[in-house]
Amino acid sequence: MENMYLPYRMFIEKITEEAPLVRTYRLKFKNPADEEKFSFKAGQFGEYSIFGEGESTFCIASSPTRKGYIECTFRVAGRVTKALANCEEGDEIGFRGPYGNTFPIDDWKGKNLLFIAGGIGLPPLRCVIWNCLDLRENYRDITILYGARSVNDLVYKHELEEWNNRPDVNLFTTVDPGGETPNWKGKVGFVPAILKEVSPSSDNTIAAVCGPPIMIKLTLPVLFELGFKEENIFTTLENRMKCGIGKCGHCAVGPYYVCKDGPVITYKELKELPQEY
Amino acid sequence: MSDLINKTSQFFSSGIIDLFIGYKKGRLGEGKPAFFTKPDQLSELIFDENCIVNLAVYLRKPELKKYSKIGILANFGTLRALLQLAAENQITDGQYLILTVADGKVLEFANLKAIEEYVANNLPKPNPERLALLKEIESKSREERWDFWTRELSSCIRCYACRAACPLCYCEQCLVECNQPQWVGVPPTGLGNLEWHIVRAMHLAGRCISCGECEAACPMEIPLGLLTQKLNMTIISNFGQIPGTKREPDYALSTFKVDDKENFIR
Amino acid sequence: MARIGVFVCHCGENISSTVDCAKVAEIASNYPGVVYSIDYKYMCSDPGQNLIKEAIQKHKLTGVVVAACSPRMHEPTFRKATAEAGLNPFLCEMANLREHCSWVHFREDSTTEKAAELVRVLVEKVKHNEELFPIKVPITKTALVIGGGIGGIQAALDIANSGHKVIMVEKNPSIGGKMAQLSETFPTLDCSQCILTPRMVEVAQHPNITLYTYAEIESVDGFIGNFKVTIRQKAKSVDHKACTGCGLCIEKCPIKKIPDEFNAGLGNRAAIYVPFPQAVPNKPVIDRNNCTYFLKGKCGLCKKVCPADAIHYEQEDELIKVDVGAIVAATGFDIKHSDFFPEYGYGKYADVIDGLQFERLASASGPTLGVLKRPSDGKEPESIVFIACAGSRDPAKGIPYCSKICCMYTAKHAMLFKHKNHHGKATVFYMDIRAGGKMYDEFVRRAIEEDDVNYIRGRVSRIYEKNGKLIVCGVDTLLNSRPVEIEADMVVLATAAIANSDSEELAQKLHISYDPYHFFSEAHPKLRPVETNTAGIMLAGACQAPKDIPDTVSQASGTAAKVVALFSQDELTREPLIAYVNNNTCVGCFLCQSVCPYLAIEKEEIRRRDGTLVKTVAKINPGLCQGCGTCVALCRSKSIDIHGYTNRQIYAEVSALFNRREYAGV
Amino acid sequence: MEYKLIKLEKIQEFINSLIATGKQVLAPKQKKEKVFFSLIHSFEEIAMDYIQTAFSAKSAVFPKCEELYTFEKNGKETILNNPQAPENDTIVFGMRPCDGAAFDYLATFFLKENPDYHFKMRYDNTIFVGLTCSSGDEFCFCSSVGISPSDTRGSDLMLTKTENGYYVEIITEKGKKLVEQFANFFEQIEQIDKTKYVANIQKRFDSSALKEKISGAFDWERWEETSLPCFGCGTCAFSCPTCTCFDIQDEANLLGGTRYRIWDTCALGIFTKHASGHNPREKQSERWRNRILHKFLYTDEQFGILSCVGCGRCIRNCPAELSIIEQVNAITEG
Repeated sequence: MENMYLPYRMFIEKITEEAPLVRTYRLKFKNPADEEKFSFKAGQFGEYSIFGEGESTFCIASSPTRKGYIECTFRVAGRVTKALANCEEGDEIGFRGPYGNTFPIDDWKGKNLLFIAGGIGLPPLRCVIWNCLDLRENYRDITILYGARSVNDLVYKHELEEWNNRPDVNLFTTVDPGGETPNWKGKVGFVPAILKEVSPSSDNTIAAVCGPPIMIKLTLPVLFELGFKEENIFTTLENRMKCGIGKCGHCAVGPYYVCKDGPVITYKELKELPQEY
Repeated sequence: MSDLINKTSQFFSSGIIDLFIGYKKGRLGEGKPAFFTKPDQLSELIFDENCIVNLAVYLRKPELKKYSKIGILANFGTLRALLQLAAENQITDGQYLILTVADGKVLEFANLKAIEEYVANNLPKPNPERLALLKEIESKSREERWDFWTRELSSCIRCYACRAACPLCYCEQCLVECNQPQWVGVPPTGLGNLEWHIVRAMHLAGRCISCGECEAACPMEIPLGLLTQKLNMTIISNFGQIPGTKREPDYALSTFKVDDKENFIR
Repeated sequence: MARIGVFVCHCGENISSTVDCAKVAEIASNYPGVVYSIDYKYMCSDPGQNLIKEAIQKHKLTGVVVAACSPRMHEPTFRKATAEAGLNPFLCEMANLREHCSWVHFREDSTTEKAAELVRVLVEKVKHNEELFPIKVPITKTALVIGGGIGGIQAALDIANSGHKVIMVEKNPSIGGKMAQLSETFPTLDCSQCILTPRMVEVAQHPNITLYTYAEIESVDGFIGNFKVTIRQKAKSVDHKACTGCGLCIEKCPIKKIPDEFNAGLGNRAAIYVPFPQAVPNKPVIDRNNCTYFLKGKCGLCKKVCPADAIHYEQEDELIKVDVGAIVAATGFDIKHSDFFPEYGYGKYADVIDGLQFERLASASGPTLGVLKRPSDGKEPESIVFIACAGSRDPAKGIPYCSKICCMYTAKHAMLFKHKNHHGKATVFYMDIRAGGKMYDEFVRRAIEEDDVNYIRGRVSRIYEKNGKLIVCGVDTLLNSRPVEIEADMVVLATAAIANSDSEELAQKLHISYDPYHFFSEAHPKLRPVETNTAGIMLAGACQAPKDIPDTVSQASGTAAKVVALFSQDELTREPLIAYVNNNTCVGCFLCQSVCPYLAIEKEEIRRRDGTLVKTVAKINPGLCQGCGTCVALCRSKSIDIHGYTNRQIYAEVSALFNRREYAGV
Repeated sequence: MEYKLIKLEKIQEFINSLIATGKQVLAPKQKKEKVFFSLIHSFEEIAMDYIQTAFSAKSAVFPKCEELYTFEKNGKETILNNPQAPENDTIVFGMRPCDGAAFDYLATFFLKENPDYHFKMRYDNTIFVGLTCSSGDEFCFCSSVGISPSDTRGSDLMLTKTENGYYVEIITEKGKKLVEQFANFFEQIEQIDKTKYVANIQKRFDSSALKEKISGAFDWERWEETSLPCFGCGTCAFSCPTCTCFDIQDEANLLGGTRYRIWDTCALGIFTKHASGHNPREKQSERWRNRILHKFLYTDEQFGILSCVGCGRCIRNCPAELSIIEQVNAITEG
């Protein structure tokens, strides 16, 4: 039997500065045997360790189709993320996972996909976006709507450009009023307003929404207006977590553990839960 | 008792208060905290020397914000806690309707100044049993004392019930929850437990109103009130400042007086 | 991502003679987070600084540790270099290898090891440093000068002449101070009042100076550039606007036997009085403690005779609030009086007087109009004994310091006596003659050689009276300690100069520090001699230490220059190393408020958008906070921290010290 | 099932032999006013007559502070080490049947899904010796949650005090092995009817009415009112035999350290507080509700078991004398 709290030892291969206090780390396994047995699916997350400081939970932001590494994107907030930000390329950190459920992308085959993200909510969707883009033939229209407070706060700037240049992706980027720069070519306005403006079809379409609570709260009515069904709207939950495997109790919402029954959840399921997330 | 119930129900009926925090009969006949929102519940209201829980601890509950005015039945410890809370800007004069019962009579305090006077006239002598216990510990050698406390504190489970029960532990972020840096180790092991209890006692030195709730709340039967009491007695004997007797700040550990002589600064 | 650069300075040989600097640099290169490490002979030199700048840019450093001398010496240098390379200057820290290591140890391996540890600690700290930006504070361009003696007058005039407003507060009814009481001044023997009074008049007439006499400082709040001062204008009982200064009231006042302060008690004055004929303002005040009207409720003669109806008994003390940007303390000094000396008769011999009394006897404006008459019987003395160091340099009397002016004024006094009475006998008992100063020693020599003053090196043990003469017993230490006894008609004690009796109280109001003798302390005895530790409060004259007129005037001008330099800017730039409050966790207990020695903690209300009050929290006034950290230590919820010395930084330093590891061989 | 008898005079020898063979014996021991499960060194320390211990013996398998692993830093490398397994068997002696049921729940919780290495390591090494309740008090309510005061659930051996000594039921293989190892203290005996030795624990609430009401109880409007006396000390959870929540914390210096899991409780405000400051359970009443629903609803939905075993500790220990019995009755009454 294994000690499931023991992390994999990983090293930071590459650091990308995404936005103020937001970084992406590309992590590789130190031990090839670990890499061998490791696999994950879109939507899952992990616990990242700085030994002596603690663990922090974030999603795996890279696609399972890209082998040999995982990526995580985090914003510096607490003790662990601060310590994480103090690492440099080549440094070792701990990683355990993957944990949680996944986006049912197999069920999405033959459907249109609409991804809506705000600010630091893009990383959890980036994983599934790349996963679907790498299996592009399985899906019909792919639309991405991404908004941030300002141009500087947009994450994955180079990838946004790449998506923008792809003929098989409809990308809409937007920044909050006042957050634009003189040469900003995207939209200006809050995500729900832009969604209304873009007005994608809900027909045979799955929507995945991730972002700050207030954005989600205001985006949902627009989606319903567009005709989206509750069971076709996916989001990921973020509760305080410690163990990641349904034991420590921190993330429990009623009988539901975000870490093992989530984090991916449809709006229909979300409505059934006690309002404690 | 009927006097108390009558008076309190008048406060309700005249709309002066919409919540009254008092006591009702507990399992062994002692008073347990009770919250009354309607006059007809007041038949259960009691007050006697066995009503020892310090009700001031409840005043920080966010659930109470919705009540427009709260009445509180204060035992002596609660009165002192209220004064100390006022001195530390946590409550204001007139914010609560404060009652106590003395010699069978219901006293309503017009303001904090009245409480100050009442407290000054009724300050009890320290409990001789406790003093004897303290003396016994003090008479031990350093090593024995160390052994005594490490043994006692090793059973601490860091539930922080002592903190939760203390009417003066109202910080939104307790030092133990401050993790940048992590001042006090969280795991309930030797050093961390020691650190926590020293910090707790230090933070109450010169502030502790000696209600004993911390020790009463400890599920592990640790005599942790002795630490607080000892430090507090040191403050009182050195600076003559008795916590919970003044409605203005009078805190030995922070006091800088203009007429302090500065001849120690070279 | 920590990318720290370590720069180890040899400081010539100051560090490298005991520390192996190259080795320290090598060890440091192995510390986690250090990406560049180098040693150099003079890091503060131009090429040294360039090393730092280039490394910052080339290695994209996020933090710099310069292991060199004291930060007091070169922190600004290296922070400037850091800033020039594009890195926030507060990401540069100094490890003080020179004072903390090389100067205090011998050359051994452990010395190098300690140096490496000092560097490691700073590396751990700098990992937690954050970018900081200087604080700007507006400046009120008005100066407050406390004290209207020559020091205050000089400072006020210099500041006022530079175009800035000055408020002068003098506690006596007239400005002029001690200098106005002097007869002649050393070493030129020119008339004190002749050179002083024009300046007093200039102060009174200067458009930029507002003068409050008979006034005291009630309270001082605020901080550099923004002080709020309350002045207590004591009731003069005379409306100075209406008063013409005719003097009729003084003439008619029935109470005339009040010992006159200006004449050091040797003359008398009335209860309504002008301290001296040249006083500024030259208008009377009523001394309520001695006035019959105020004591017994009747008399009122002055009011009856005043042609201008300027006497107002009902006048009350007035509190005047002023805003000032800088404060000059020029409150002067006092002297010990002869009753302090048991060996000299506790003041019971009328003819044993102090130096200031002698000045008044010798002064043309004094009670004897310049004729030296002894107080007891008015006889002109034939023999005077002067005793220097009366109290000064005498630890047994609690005054171990030298009063500085006595050697010179004693020589002057002896000389003045000899000039008035050529046949008189002048004897000076002295311990040492301290006549350092331009033309000072020449002056003393002149007293000895030309004016035949008898200087005896030795102390006077006792004075007693015999047949109307004072017998002065002492020893002459230059003649094998032979006892000497001298018959004198008068004895003048050069009593010690001491701080004013109310100087401690004033220092506390100003929040400035003072020495054990209650003289105000300067910020640094050599490098910041006119400033105090409280920014914006400066010193002039003998309130800092006993001083003569030239020193006082030069210090006053120096202080004025500091004030004017401060006023030359519209905003003040301060180092941001001050406390700050975390609003989220502060519970507003305000126990920090009582602990703050600089009164820098204020209340701030946190409100929701709809205006409802969430809570009241502590707020640090950035102008007042000096970054002392007392509040940080006191705050239970750790809601206060100090920029540049955060808990996290200090904790990192300390835990680095507790977790040593041999990096040498790594 | 096999049945044995251990004579009164033999029980002492039995316990002392357990200790002598190096087993860690956790048994009820008096400390001031209360009885705690403590590591004992001889039989005399055991308080055989007690109604309930202040804390359950769950720390035998789920300690208040437990090493998850240790780490050492060596330059840029980190070496991770599993914790040491306990060398000797632990015997939990004299626990009440409610606690036995609680261990049963704990085993389900920790081992059914994502089996917990650390729990298993201790659980496999622990032998549970239960003791039938011959008396109860007004806070005991095991019968209300479907547990009897002589329930053998979760025990390896079950003792019942009779006139002749302790009647021993051998429930599991583990129990059987222990008896075999110390066979000379035990006598063979036929099954007896325990009824007359078993306390009568009254029903304190109507469990079927509760089941009916509890699923919709989240929106019950009296949570706030009924929980007002709670000041959030968490003693109920810490002393609860089935509360399993924990926090993970490091204790380390620059050279290495330990990652611990330590007891935590949903009664504390910071339990659910996000780094952003958002707290899904901001008020004590919400935290109180979560605890009650967890005990009577959530684990039922999750595992089909109530996680309240009716031991009554939360009521006895509560400084404000809040009663889970009164709470449940309030819910069922509506």
